[in-house]
Amino acid sequence: MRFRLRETTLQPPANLTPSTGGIVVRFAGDSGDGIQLSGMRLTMAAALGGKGVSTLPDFPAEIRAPAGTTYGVSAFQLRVGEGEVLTPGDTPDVLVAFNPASLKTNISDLDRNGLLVVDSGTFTARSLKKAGYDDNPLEADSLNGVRTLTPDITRHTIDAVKEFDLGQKGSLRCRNMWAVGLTLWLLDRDTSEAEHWIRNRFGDTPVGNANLAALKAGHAYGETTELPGLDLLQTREAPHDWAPGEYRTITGAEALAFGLAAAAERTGLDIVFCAYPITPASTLLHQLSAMRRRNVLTFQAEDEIGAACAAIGASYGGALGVTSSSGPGISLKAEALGLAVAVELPLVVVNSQRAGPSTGMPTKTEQADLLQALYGRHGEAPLVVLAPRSPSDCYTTAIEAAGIAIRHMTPVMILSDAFIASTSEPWRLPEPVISGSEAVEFRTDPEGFEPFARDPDTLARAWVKPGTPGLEHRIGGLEKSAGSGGISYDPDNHQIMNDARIAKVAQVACALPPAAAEGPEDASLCVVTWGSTFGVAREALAHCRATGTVAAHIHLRHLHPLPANLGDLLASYRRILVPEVNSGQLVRVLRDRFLVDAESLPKVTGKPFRVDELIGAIEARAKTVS
Amino acid sequence: MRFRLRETTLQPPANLTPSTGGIVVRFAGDSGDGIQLSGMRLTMAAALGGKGVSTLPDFPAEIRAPAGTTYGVSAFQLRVGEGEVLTPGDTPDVLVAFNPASLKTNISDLDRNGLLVVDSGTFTARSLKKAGYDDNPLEADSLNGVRTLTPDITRHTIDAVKEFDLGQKGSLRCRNMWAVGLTLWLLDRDTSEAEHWIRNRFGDTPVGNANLAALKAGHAYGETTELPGLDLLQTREAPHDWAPGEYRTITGAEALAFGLAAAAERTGLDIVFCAYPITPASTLLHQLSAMRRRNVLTFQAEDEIGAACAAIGASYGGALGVTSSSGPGISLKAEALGLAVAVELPLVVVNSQRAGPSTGMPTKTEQADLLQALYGRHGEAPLVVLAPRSPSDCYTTAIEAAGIAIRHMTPVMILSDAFIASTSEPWRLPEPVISGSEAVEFRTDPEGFEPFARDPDTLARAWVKPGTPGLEHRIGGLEKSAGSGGISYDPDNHQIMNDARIAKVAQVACALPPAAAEGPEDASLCVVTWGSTFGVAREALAHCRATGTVAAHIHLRHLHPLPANLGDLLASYRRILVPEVNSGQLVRVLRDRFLVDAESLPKVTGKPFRVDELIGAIEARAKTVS
Amino acid sequence: MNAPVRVARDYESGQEVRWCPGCGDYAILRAVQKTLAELDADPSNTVFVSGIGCAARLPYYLATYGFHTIHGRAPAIATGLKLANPELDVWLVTGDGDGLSIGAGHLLHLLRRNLNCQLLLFNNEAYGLTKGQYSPTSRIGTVTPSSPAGSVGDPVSACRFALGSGARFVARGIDTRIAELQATLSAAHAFPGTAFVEILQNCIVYNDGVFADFTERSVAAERQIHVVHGEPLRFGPDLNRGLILDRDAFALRAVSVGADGVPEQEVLVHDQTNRALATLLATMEGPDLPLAVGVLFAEEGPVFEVAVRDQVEERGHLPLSDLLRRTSTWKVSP
Amino acid sequence: MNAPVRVARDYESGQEVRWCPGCGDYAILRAVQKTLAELDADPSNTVFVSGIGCAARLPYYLATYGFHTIHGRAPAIATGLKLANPELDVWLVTGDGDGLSIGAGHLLHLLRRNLNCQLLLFNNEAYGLTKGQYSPTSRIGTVTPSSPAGSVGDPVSACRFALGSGARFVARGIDTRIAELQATLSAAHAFPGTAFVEILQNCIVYNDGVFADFTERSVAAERQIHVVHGEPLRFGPDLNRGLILDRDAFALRAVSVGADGVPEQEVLVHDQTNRALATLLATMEGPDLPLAVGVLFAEEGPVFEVAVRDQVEERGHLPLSDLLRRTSTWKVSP
Ligand SMILES: Cc1ncc(C[n+]2csc(CCOP(=O)(O)OP(=O)(O)O)c2C)c(N)n1
Ligand SMILES: Cc1ncc(C[n+]2csc(CCOP(=O)(O)OP(=O)(O)O)c2C)c(N)n1
Ligand code: SF4
Ligand code: SF4
Ligand SMILES: [Mg+2]
Ligand SMILES: [Mg+2]
Repeated sequence: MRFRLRETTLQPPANLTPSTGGIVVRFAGDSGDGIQLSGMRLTMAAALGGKGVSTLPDFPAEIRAPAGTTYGVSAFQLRVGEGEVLTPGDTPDVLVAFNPASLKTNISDLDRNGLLVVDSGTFTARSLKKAGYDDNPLEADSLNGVRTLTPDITRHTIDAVKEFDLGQKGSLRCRNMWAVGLTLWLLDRDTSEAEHWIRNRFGDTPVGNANLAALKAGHAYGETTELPGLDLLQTREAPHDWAPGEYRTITGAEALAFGLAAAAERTGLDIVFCAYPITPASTLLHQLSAMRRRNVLTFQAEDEIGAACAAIGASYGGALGVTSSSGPGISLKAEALGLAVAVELPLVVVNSQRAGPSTGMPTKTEQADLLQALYGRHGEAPLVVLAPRSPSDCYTTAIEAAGIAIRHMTPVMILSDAFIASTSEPWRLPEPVISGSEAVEFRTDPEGFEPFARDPDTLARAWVKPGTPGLEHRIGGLEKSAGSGGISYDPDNHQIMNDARIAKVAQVACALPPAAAEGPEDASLCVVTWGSTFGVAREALAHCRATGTVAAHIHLRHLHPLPANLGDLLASYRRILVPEVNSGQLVRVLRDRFLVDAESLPKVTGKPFRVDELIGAIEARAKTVS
Repeated sequence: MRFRLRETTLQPPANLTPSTGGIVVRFAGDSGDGIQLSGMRLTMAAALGGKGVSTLPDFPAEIRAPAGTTYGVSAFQLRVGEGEVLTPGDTPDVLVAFNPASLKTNISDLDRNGLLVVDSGTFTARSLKKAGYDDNPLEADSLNGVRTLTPDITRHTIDAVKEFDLGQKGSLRCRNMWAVGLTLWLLDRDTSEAEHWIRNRFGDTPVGNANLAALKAGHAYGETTELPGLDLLQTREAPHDWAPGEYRTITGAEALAFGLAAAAERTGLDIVFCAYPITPASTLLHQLSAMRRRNVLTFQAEDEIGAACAAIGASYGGALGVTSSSGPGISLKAEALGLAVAVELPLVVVNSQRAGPSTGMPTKTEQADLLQALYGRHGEAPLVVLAPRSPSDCYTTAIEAAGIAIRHMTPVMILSDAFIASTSEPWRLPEPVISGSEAVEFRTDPEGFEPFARDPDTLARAWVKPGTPGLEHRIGGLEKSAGSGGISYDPDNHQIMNDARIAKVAQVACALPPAAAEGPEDASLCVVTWGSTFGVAREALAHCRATGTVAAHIHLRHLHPLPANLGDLLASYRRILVPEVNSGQLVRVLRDRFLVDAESLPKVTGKPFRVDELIGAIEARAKTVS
Repeated sequence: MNAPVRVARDYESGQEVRWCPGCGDYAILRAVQKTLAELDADPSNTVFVSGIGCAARLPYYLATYGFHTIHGRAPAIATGLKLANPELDVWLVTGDGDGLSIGAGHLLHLLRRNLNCQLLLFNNEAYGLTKGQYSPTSRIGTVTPSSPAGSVGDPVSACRFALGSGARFVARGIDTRIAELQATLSAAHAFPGTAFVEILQNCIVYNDGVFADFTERSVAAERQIHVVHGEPLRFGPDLNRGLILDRDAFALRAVSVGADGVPEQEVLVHDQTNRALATLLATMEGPDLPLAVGVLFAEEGPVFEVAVRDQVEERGHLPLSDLLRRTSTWKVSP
Repeated sequence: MNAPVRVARDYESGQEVRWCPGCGDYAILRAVQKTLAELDADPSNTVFVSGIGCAARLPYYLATYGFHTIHGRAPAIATGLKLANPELDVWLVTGDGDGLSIGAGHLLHLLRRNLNCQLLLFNNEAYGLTKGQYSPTSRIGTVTPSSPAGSVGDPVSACRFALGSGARFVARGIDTRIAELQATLSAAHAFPGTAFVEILQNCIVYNDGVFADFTERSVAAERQIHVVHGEPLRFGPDLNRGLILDRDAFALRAVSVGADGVPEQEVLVHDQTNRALATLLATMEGPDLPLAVGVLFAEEGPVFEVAVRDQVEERGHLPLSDLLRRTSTWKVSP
């Protein structure tokens, strides 16, 4: 009679072929230089060519900093490789710097054997000063012998687009396409995707034609100056066999939006998405607002408390309420989430974690809200906590969260983060969603109705839409009598209801797939991760295995409740390492629940782990174990 | 140069002589019957007579329920014994029921060998019906042979006060004093304290004289009807030698108020106490408001967020900001507490825990906010958490919390609860507070000033009052550069500041007394408690020892950071039992930190543990250990 | 119109009413039940949403759907509810603490958005449920457990706040004037948008008689003016007094009308569409001016949930599979 | 009076200003610095408290004490600060999102309490810092990333809200009229109580030109009226227009004055102590009526922190040891 979700279709693929090689390119320049756009063109060109790719956009904290300042530098990094590219790469192999400020802020990241491309045309005295350079680094010997190309991109671009009469400013806007052209040459890719995109975006206009001209000129520059292709730099990897299907690239925020839309479609419910703007969560609000779907309403509330409450009101009304925020906004929702727990209504809470505490570093990433998700409400107020592992996994996670919320009449928190929300990867389009395939049945039968009677399987109470004749009843945040739901101060009843709320959430574990370890059977070291640390761990482990270091990997998607077999699984390892972008949170949970001496590998810099950091940590421990 | 607190003077006494016997009396009647007042008279009479005493008031949830209804019943329980009476008792030995409704709601609690006293004059058909009785329980055989006295208190009182012409209503108001008189007889106490109090309160007025007359008549009733004194019921206990000094009775809320006032006096700081009314925390607001002290301002804010923020503003201004709430109000403060952590200002947060989740049962007790106190903020936002163990201990806890907050420039949360706030016990008045004895020195020297430079001992930054010339600076919730405090998005700096915030709070442990176990050296079972569960555990263990069960007791006052030696101490026990009025929270922390297989004994009924529940649990485990 | 098929009793939930004996809330509950009967409201389509406080217990006593939420947040919850189902007939119940202290921000936004609902704010100038502390509407100097030396700070005028917040329907009622209150509640119900109704309510335990100055039967006629759109603003036992505009002081003045006073036609006529007049009426205070009761302001405007739904309906609704393809895709063949 | 010893530069913190080039915030910062210089404000006794938003970055750029707090809560933090130290000269900086969305509840209570401080609300009708979503002051139909089909719901009128909340000083300034803004800020500073100043501020990135209708140089004279207490409400290039009271409609009307219009003496004279007039002025909107700028309302009243401190000083201050003995005590002798 109640909604059933076919879990199995929703798990992310178990097997991956992580790329451990590939090439990392970073574009960096002023916010106005079209850096993000250029990055996307390179990404698409790579993806269309059958490569794996992972991206990392990096916006300045300021909205629009004055041109040429170091704090106004915008960057976009991508890694292209064979197979599943799980991380955007530790250090760029190629850095394309559009001006002195971007050189200054990015040069230290460049791989020692990397290639630096700078637009020498921008290295004027004035812009050098703005960037804080005393001497021109291209002249001074300050680049430490890094391989450097210094085309005057400014000049070349102006020449290339002269005929389209765009004026100085308009011409300079095409610089990024010149650089894209050159980079495509370096990457041994052709310009067809970029051409296609320019045509689509600008049509046959002077701006469009100028961009095309710049693109081709950049590519031609590589060809005519006989620059060597960068495949020389790549570790040789076998070409990857992609599963057949149709692909696109996707960010975490996009995938969450699609997942919520898919949940609406499948369940036949309207989604009422309630949020208050905040970085980095706002992107999801924007994505859903832009979708213009009849069954996904977005509501910008007056604050995060209002947003959480409106979502609860929507769920009470028979829609699926979803609320989304980051950092301070999530803290503000604590009281409202307690109400959702107490009245047992479905609710999805998306937390796009950012670096804290307090306002912290709004544009930077962190995984430091896990313990808050588990324990951050007064009283015993359990809820379900899930975390997606990659941008594309956000799609399935959103659908799964909606399903659990509805099936168990409980709030479900999704722990995404700033990194996963903005990084992108290729995504095989999912099977078409069948409208109403998981349609929810509301209770309508007055016979024997009790608002807090429980379904024996799910321990959930029935969902009743106000408007249903004969089922009029009252609910609230005061303790309720088991069954009837009337206000009760009875001591035994409080124990019963408290236990029931805990059991109901624990019950979710029954339908979960068992936790599984990836890696050699005989490993005595196991790396346990959650959320966005998945990719970097999987890639690091692939490296380790290639070099003979034995270690297994357990990645947890379900953080509360945990998979039922997890304790047994962990018990089979001598040493457990838990890398987290926080000061050690999951590790506390594992130690508490399973009394295993799991070790924390914390990192709190506002950045994801680097692959080499993890490799180092794993190798050090693998040695001592074996 | 900085504020130092002599910790050692602030610890509660290590040695106790828990009374395991004594007699438990409960008065129960309508809210208008003067039940709480009567209870206090009995308490004072016992205390003045050198007895130990512990009380438990129990108000109805409704403000003023219609007379005679079961949900309008008010009760007051006290236990009188020799030595330190740590709990108000599991079951009343004497129940004084003022009307049918109070009989109905309380009779099941009465000890099988107990004595029931009812005012038979109130057992009219109408009031029986209101209470939901079909038959008169005094006539029907429904009291199961409980020893019962049925004086017509109504009639006796009216007779006794006739001469004062108070009218029917006024005369009936003296019923409680008649009952007090009778009970004093039963307890073998004289009426002098009560007489004194009546004189003080009403002077030589008709009302005063009538109350005196009723009191004496009740006492005389016992004497003339030759009722046996109840010392017969008592377990014989040796009379207790109280430490010399002056004593009074005190509730937890009162003691917190005095402790905060004492902290203001000692430090020379103004306290700005900011709260929004909520049950049961409001009592503290009322106490402090009523004190009318020049250095303790109270501010009723527009909500709990406003209260927390005003307290932060006050601390920023150079006063000590204190904020206080319960349940939903504490959840609302999460974001503001994160700001206090980030800007590193002193702050005291008093959480008078109540039964949750959500609105829950506002008048009932619970210890279920511990994990929230530890982890309930986004990002890594550590703060100090203390819990008082008894009403009188609230005094020292408040002083200690203020000291730590100031010394380490950190928020400190005090976890009190509904039980501790309202129960009372005798209290030896503390040594007089010496004004300014722990005076705080603010930074005034501009030389080398950096807002986020740290004291090497405490790791605290300097406290600067706005208004100080030459120290103008800006602070905020964004991440700050170590030292200078300027906004910083630098990854390494974030790690440094994050680690520093964690280390600063951890550093508090250095000044803490080591955790100590009470009880036999050879015990292999250890009971670990925190907060208000102290008394019941200590008493249960005294019982156990008396009957040959061996177990030790560790009580934790410092919940974050934990005492440095706790891990070693715990390691010396084979079995650890952690009774908590929640579903298991401290137990999670112990398991996580020390990897000990501590077992939870949870209770979530809105009531404290009973001594017999703990005895049973301890005995069961002691058997299996040894 | 047919005679109503339901009577007030049909709206009783049967749950025992647990306010203090003599509390003004009883009368208001009765007025609500009678109004529902008069409207023949369908209980299954009616939802009462409340915050926390004595007032906020009201939903438990009504045989409709009810949601007793958290302190101050009923407006936000009701907004989500109406977005999910605009067809529901939603009433909000709040108090002076719930609505004007912790919940004032949400109230502002409810009012400016103009969600279609009725909001009843029980104003007893006290926090009843938490035992009598002063509230944002308490007058300066109110002595309570949290203000033993008297409260400090100007009180909020509920109706002025609502008007300043852009409310499109603002009315006032009194717990002792049930017939008028019912009429006001009916008008509120008929209004398409947020109908804000302040109800002066006596808290017999903590603030008894705080409104006695103008609710006592002996003075009621002189000290209250019941305003009606299009009617002259007259009051007094024989309607012998009226309000005029003091043009120089830009303020209202109470005068005697007729023989020994100003001529009848000088008395202002109530225009409920004039926010400026409504603001002057809302802020009249004794002893010289009567308390204004009834519908002070009503001006229709776009209704929030209708506007939101209209936007959504206008949207194209691409199949999800098309939506996924609004960016470049590529194919890998088997 | 001596000539000021400090100049605007002395109030620059030296921290690099990080607003977008061309943002209206720069002009306001300049006006604040100049005002401080004019007042010869002691930097060490001056505190700027702000919430979160582009506007709220202002304290970083001033060489005074500064506290950049959390979103919407600056009023509450400032209240605690003034209770701790009433001598400080406290300025609050907020935005239309910070002050009127998440922080509206605190703002209401700050205003009604009348804490002695100046509150500057930078109104750019947008959430700047979070990349341009509509705010509570955005006009209906504003297209932003969160309202691609246009925003829904009446905007809040900042000054009307303040007046409805009981503010005792309400003024308006514009980022393009720095001289007038400085005068307004000085008046705000002189006012004992909460001085609320709305400043219309152009967000060049997300809402460029939203105020152009009345700030563009070509129309400014016709479309703005700068009100001065006791002066006739006249405006226009040659002050050839004025405001009169339309007594029947109970509303303000803009008319031509002099030869071809109404006689001079019919023009209303600004009375900043009249809340009703201030409310009408605050809500004037184009095209028929000019935008009112300057001090719309100012009426002194009890100051919160002073009243609180007075109560405390009046109190007896028992030695703590006596306080502990205000109940029965007993002695145990050795
Ligand atoms: C978040 C939160 N803060 C505080 C409370 C405690 N509380 C309950 S009701 C109330 C005030 C009620 O006042 P009002 O709204 O005027 O209602 P009344 O009881 O007077 O009808 C308060 C402060 C709460 N339940 N939740
Ligand atoms: C609790 C919380 N919610 C949301 C945010 C994100 N946020 C930062 S500034 C802002 C709005 C700013 O708008 P406004 O106050 O108008 O300032 P402006 O940037 O336009 O000057 C928001 C929503 C936050 N920092 N904290
Ligand atoms: S406390 Fe006051 S408002 Fe609450 S029920 Fe009692 S009389 Fe009514
Ligand atoms: S986003 Fe707008 S308000 Fe913010 S700094 Fe830029 S122009 Fe100014
Ligand atoms: Mg009230
Ligand atoms: Mg803004």
